[in-house]
Amino acid sequence: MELEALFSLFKKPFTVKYPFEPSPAPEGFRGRTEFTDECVGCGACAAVCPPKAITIVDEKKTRTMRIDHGLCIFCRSCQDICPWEGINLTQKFEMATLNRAESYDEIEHDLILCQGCGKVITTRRHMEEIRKKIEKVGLLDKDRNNIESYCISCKKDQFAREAIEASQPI
Amino acid sequence: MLDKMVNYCRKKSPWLLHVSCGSCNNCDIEVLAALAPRFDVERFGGVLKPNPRHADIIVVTGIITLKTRDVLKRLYEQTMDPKAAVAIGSCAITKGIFNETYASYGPADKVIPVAAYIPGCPPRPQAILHGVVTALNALWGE
Amino acid sequence: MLRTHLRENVLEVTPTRRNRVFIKVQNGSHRQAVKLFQDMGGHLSVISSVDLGEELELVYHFEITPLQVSLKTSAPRGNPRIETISDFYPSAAWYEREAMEMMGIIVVNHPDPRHLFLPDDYTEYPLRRY
Amino acid sequence: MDVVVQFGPQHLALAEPERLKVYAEGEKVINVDITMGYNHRGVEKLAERKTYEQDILLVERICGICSMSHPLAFTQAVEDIAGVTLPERAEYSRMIIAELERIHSHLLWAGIAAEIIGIETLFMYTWRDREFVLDQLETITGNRNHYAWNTVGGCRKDITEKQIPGLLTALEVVERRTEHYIDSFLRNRTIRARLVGTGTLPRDDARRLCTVGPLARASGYAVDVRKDDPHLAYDRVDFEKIVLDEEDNMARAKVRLLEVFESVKIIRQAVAALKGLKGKEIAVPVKEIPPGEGVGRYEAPRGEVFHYVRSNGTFYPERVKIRAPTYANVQAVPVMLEGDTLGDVPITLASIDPCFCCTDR
Repeated sequence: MELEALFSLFKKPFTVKYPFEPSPAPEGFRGRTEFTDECVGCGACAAVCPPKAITIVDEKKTRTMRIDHGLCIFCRSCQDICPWEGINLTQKFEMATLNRAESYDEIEHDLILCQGCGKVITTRRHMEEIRKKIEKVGLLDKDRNNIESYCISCKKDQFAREAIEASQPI
Repeated sequence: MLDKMVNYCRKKSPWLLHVSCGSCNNCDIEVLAALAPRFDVERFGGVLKPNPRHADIIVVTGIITLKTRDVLKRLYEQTMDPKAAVAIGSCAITKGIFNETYASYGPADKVIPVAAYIPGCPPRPQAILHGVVTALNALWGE
Repeated sequence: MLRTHLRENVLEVTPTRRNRVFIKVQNGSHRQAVKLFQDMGGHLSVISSVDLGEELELVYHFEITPLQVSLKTSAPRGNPRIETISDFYPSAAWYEREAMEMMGIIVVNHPDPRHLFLPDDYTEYPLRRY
Repeated sequence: MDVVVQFGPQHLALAEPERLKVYAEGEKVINVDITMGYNHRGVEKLAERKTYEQDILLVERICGICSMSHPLAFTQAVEDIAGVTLPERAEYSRMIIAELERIHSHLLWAGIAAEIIGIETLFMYTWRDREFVLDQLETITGNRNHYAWNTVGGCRKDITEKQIPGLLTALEVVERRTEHYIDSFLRNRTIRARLVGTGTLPRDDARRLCTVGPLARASGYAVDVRKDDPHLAYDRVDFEKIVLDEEDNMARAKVRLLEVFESVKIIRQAVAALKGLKGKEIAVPVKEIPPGEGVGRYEAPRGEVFHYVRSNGTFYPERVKIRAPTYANVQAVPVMLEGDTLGDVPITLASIDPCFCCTDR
């Protein structure tokens, strides 16, 4: 122990000089959760979040997705589930705040409402991405271009109506 | 003038009272780690004091469980003015992952007034240092 | 071997992976089985309580190297009385206290039936499902 | 029944809120009454309301120091029900994180014990060296304590080639420093005076009270789940079960510090094995969990963690029962303290490495 003390005299201090010098988090650190521009607003992250820190509020024609940093447990479930890389855990860790109400991250999306009943279908970006995927497979029906502006139950109704009309003897 | 001086002195020696109110132990350990050689809160004059009569800043961790609410309240009352409470970790701020539990009264600011919040599960010791410095600056001037 | 000792009291034996056997016995005869395990040098891991709807079940997890045995016994919901085993295993006392406050099982002849985790004035049984 | 000394809930020697009523006759302790529940968060009930994947993150937050052991036991139980066999790479990488956790936990304990008996220098030294391990955990898993490493059927992340050299250097530092600590514990007169002969737990009592972990092993009761019921790749690596029969506080300190070497040995072998398993998968997909019951056991730093999971075929478990090591060990405290002096209460309580947040859940 005496030797230890002697050696310590000539060593550099072990203490980091943190507030005066940056002390960056390593790569892959699970820090402040933020939405990126890639987010399409599908809501998969909100479904898996263990503490339910991501909330979705649909109001008129906009969807607001909000992550509460005070509730988040930084587990990376949302980042793992997101198919669009729309949410990620950054390396920022300095989140201390004096006002609880301002510690959140938010993103807004336009909504598509059903033309039949006015219910929310999904966000515009999400629908565009889905269209792209369907086009790639080649399943898109060129004739019914506006089919996605109806919700599922209205779509069923419409399909049934068309079928009945088509089967009517003229 | 005198006020300024007193505040300056207070800011240079914030004594911390650490109250664990049903946390997963992790924030407690990170608070202790902030006192250990790597991060060393004593650079800013911070000392961990188990006695509420000596403390300036109360560091609260954990959801406030059924049994610890009265303890926290009493400790806050016993602390001398001026005092401030800092909530560390998701549990103390909003109950975090335990937010649906039957065994809690609510987050720390439901029981005592909280001056600063440090999110994280657990926050890095650097984040705790940053939070304590933020709280000090806000309370007793830059 | 347990069958020879307890005969008709054994209701059900289900082996699982990793050397563990779940044995269900009739309420009341679990003390005999526990005594047998104690003589064999068993180690009591924990007692867990399960709400089955009409019945409340206690599961005693033992480790009798190399075999691991989980002994189950149940009591009807209206009158959940199960006799204590804390005279064989002193450490069972705390597990039984937990079962009493969390699930509302009445452990007969318990030496210290206070609340363990919950406050003394808490009257509900939080772990009941139905 | 002369004096009743109250410890806690807010007390210098206890980081966690727990209450001890010590009945003493003069200086001699007669009986101890422990009140639990200050940390009770209702995890078992919460687990019934979350899916299995979310439960892994929930049980991780039972305890900040055993935050790898609880998920390991839980996933073991769930994988038992689902009948999944883990890929080999996942087994080894889980083992590396778990053993790193054991090292940092044991060093943490050595520091706390030293602080309780009044030697703050040793506390500072051990906590300094603990940071080397935590740095590695931070770079590998992304957080210093809660790792979010497991999923049902494997791991969520992989240990990359780039992280291994840093890991091996940290192990070397820890190994060298632990030798120094063993030396200090054995030679320092103050430490010896406080630890040797206090808090005795005879072997028969250890067996009778069903104690687990280092407490049992220091009393000559050889229980170690890693050897008795090997999970992961513990049957493929070479390490020793440390059993001493001195039965006092010093033996417990020795068992813990000697176990650090065994952990270092295990990690070295696991890292070597990982190199031979390049490019293999780290997780198998699990579609559904059938109805059934499963039991998961793992040797946490403090002893055996026991999880009992009952599933009913849905996404949510029907019952999760968690037994943390301290739950079994803390019942031995009255026996250990009987006949000792009041001054020995904090160190004897600390010698079981109490983790009340695990116990209360």
